[in-house]
Amino acid sequence: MSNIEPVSSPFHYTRGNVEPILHEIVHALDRLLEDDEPTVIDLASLPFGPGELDQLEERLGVGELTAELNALGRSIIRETVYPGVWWLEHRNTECDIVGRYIEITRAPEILMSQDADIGAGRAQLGDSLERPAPGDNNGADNEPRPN
Amino acid sequence: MDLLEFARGPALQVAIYIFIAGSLWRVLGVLWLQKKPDHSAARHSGGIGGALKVIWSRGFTAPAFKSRTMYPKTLGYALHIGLFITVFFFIPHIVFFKGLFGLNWPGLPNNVIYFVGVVTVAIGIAVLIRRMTHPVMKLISNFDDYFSWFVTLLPLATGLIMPIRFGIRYETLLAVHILSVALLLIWLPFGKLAHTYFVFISRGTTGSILVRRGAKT
Amino acid sequence: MKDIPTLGDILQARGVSRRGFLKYCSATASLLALPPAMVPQIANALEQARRPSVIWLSFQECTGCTESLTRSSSPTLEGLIFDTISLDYHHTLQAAAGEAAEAARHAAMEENNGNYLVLVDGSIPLGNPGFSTIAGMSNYDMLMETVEGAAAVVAIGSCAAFGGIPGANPNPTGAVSVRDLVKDKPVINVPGCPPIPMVITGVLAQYLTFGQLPELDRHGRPMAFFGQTIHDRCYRRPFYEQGKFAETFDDEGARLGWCLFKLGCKGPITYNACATMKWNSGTSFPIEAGHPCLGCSEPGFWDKGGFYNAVSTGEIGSGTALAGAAAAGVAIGAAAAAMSRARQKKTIKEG
Amino acid sequence: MTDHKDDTGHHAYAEVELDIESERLSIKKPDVRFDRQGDLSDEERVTKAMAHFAKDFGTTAAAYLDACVHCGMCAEACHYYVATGDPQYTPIWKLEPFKQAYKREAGPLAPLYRLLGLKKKVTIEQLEEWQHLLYDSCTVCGRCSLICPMGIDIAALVGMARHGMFKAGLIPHELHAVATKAEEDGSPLGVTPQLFQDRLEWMEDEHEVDMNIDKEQADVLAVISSIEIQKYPDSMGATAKVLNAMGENWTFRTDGFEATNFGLLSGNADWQKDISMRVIDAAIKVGAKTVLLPECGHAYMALRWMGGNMYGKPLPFKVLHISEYLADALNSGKLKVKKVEKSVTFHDPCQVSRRGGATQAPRDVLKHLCSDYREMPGGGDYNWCCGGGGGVVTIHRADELRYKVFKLKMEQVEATEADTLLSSCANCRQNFDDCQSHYDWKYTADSLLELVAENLEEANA
Repeated sequence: MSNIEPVSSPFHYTRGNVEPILHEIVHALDRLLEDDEPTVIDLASLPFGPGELDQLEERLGVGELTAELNALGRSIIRETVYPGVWWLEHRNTECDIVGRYIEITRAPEILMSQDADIGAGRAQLGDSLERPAPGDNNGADNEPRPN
Repeated sequence: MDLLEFARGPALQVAIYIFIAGSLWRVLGVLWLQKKPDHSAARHSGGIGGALKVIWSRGFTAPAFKSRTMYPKTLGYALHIGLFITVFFFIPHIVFFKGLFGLNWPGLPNNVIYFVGVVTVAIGIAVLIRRMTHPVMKLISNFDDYFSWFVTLLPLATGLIMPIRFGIRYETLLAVHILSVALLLIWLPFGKLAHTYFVFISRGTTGSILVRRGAKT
Repeated sequence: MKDIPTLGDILQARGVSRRGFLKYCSATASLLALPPAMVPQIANALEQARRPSVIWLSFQECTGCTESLTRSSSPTLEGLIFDTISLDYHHTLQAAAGEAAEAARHAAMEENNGNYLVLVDGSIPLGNPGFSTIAGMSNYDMLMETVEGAAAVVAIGSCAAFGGIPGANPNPTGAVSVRDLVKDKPVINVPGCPPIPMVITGVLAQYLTFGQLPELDRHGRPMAFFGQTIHDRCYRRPFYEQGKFAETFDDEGARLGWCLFKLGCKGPITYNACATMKWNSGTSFPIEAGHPCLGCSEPGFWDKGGFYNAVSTGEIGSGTALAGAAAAGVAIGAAAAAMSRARQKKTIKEG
Repeated sequence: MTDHKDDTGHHAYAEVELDIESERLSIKKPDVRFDRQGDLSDEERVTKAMAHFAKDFGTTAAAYLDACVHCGMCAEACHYYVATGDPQYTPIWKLEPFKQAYKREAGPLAPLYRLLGLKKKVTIEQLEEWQHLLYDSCTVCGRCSLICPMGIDIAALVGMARHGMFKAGLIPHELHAVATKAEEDGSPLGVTPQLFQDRLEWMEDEHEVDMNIDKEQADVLAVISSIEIQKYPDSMGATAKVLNAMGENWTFRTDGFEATNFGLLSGNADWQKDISMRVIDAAIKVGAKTVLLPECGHAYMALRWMGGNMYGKPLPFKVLHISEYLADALNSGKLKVKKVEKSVTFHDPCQVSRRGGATQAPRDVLKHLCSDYREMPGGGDYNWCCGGGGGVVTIHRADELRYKVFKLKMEQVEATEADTLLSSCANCRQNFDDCQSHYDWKYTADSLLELVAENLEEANA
């Protein structure tokens, strides 16, 4: 068993899904520029061979903007080196991946503050203004708190 | 038991039994008929050597006949070669034969097989058209000819549908394909497809008689 | 029913933001293989959804299906139990035991009469009621009693769906599937040995989301997860088309990750989502690990010849039968020849 | 068949009038044709046909009949189909009733066919219709046997099928008449032993050669065909010249001279045997080591390849066609010839060359005899038949068809642009003569033997 050697990724034999997805992204960028139409590619719906997803991620690279979302687990929303092409990775509270997407859009919807949250936040901020001045309570109460 | 299990289990088995029994029946029913000795003085030794000579040589067209038989001969050869390639060089088939006989040999890429298969079907259609339109063929053809054509082309057609699918499930298509092969096996000993072996018996008979005479074979 | 909170209420109560909810919805869309464009609709539906009461019955089984379920990441088992469903009865997971447990089952059945879901793992022995009992009750009786007031039944795993390993030849317990017994309720089969965890939760999520039964294939499996073969979605498919096959488990082809068709892969005739959803939180699936698909989500998978026999192989039959066929052929051939010779003699004489 | 004379109805031909003046020898064109012989009922005819078909249903015929794939290729080899384009002349189609009878009566699947009624009984109408196909339009030349991808010897099957046809009394009028004469008188063309002797003596004078008539003992028994005796008597002189030049101890016997075998051509196996036995008995009587066959195609088939089977055991002598004898003599240097100065082409008699295996012999002879030998395109083993073999030349109603197919032969000969056309078959030659006069054609088929005899180098004698 000692002479088992690691084998380099065999997938240079097949192009797999990396190239087709990159082509798809180019077309999606065209649609975004011409018709203002965003595209979402759900990577879970595509069959990937070992290492292919990493290859894809590597090819797209890391761009100017990376955002981290903390809601029901951590999420990464990252613009790739190609502006308008976003890499989204959602994890659950156990840190398991629950979804991977490539979004071709000016800004992913999930980055936008949602009306419901804005309303709730506004109400909270309003509440806090109606309350006695700070200093009467301990600092923890001053933190914005979701209802 | 689903259709696929039926196809590759009992259906195939029964087909193979019928094929074996029918083939022996047909061949022995011929070989065990009366034989008359030949008392003429041989010019050459005929026998097995003569039989083998004609079994081999009749695979080629004599120059004298080439111009008049070019089209049907080309079709005939192409059909047989096409069938040979698709039957024996498609890898799932090789796996099938390996399962039956334990022999293994290299195959061809699927796309090559699909291409050859489509060409073979086209040739099969050309063969049928010739049979239905050429005055000689029309006159001498009977049910056996048409049914044998159908039974031969059916596995090819059902096999070629498999990569296309037409929304039908793979296992259903595979089952239908295997059933079509079973039909071929069952029919083979009872119709003209028995030329699979009678070609050797007939050519061999002529070879042993005519080579003995030193006559042209 | 009116006191059952909607999923929206629950999440809100747990302080989940709208963003978190949207993330949950896109994960659900992904799980159900629905296009991302449907996320708003899913969000809408999920907000209104009320979690159903679920009774999980375990019969002749190995608990592998439950084990699988506990590996679900979207939603997690906890998320599932606390948010998505109300799991009112499950041998392995419930805290209650003995009569209390049975009482919980009866209570759930009464409270949610006509609306609860019954999940079953394991096959039901018909051979002898004593082969498998729970609280002194035979599996058959418990199943029939429980499904009486159910909205639908979900058969989890190949045993419940098709009889599975207990039902394999020679089937000593007379094991049958849920569908063999439950005729008057919708039965959804979620086969697999075990099923992909996300497929189990996915089926529940779909029921929760849309409140209706999914589209099923001819084996009662949800099309969303069992609509395509492993072969069709396999990343090794190009090797199949090129004619590159691993011949053994340790040859060059195996190392290079070539197609496992020749090694008995049942991918072409197996309908499941392994190739895309994968296992262990999306890490890989058997073919990716270098082993052919066993076809565990197909009816009778245990009895379909050897796991390492290629799909295209057939059965030639026994040597005895072949010899018998040959002998019959020789006999008929001899008889035909003899008959012809006799007939010849007769005709010659008559002529 | 001991009662053949009864069921062949030879009484109908008591007054057969031979025509030995025209280009081709047969009986005079009958005013009323009798193509049904004897007074058998239809049912009896079918029974007879089946019985005599059945005699031939052995492994050989079975292997052939079970192998046919209906590819139609044989049509392309048949001069009748090629010349007319009429599909009924497809060789395997000519065997349809024979094949049908085989499949129903004797094939391995026959019990199944009878049980399920899949192959019908052969009918009298079929047999009558097929008379034209089995006799008028088949010279048994065997070209089709060479094209068949399954290697079926179709010509051999036609020979078998004729057996049943004869016994059913369903053969062409003329063929029946001459065959009957051959059986009863010893010659199809009325050559009696006395006539034969007269002719020999005439040639003895004409060619100043010793004819060795009726020697008691001889190493070589020379036989001759009635066609030559009546139409080409010079070949008798040529035979004598060559044998004398070779210093052979040889003879012509008036009790066993007829080389032709109309039993074979007409399909009467019993007569075929009777006719062959006359020569075999004569050869044995004189203690011949060799029987020398004349320039006659089917004589070679009849004695060389079928003689032993008629005799029931191997013949106690060698059988040689005259061209084989000449080739041996010239190749060994025992016989020397002067070279002729004209270009020559050679028409192979099917039964000697293609079917008999002696294709090389005439070419060896011609190598010594002429310096400008021209092979016909597709000549030799794949040669077009002259169209007169297999008894066809005797059948008047087949004349038009025979002339039509002869055109193929004409093209083949003309393509050589040779001065002289030779053959080594008297039957081919008479057909050439007849067609020559029909088409007013420039070529006459001359005798290879006679040309050799004319050019013998005397010094060697």
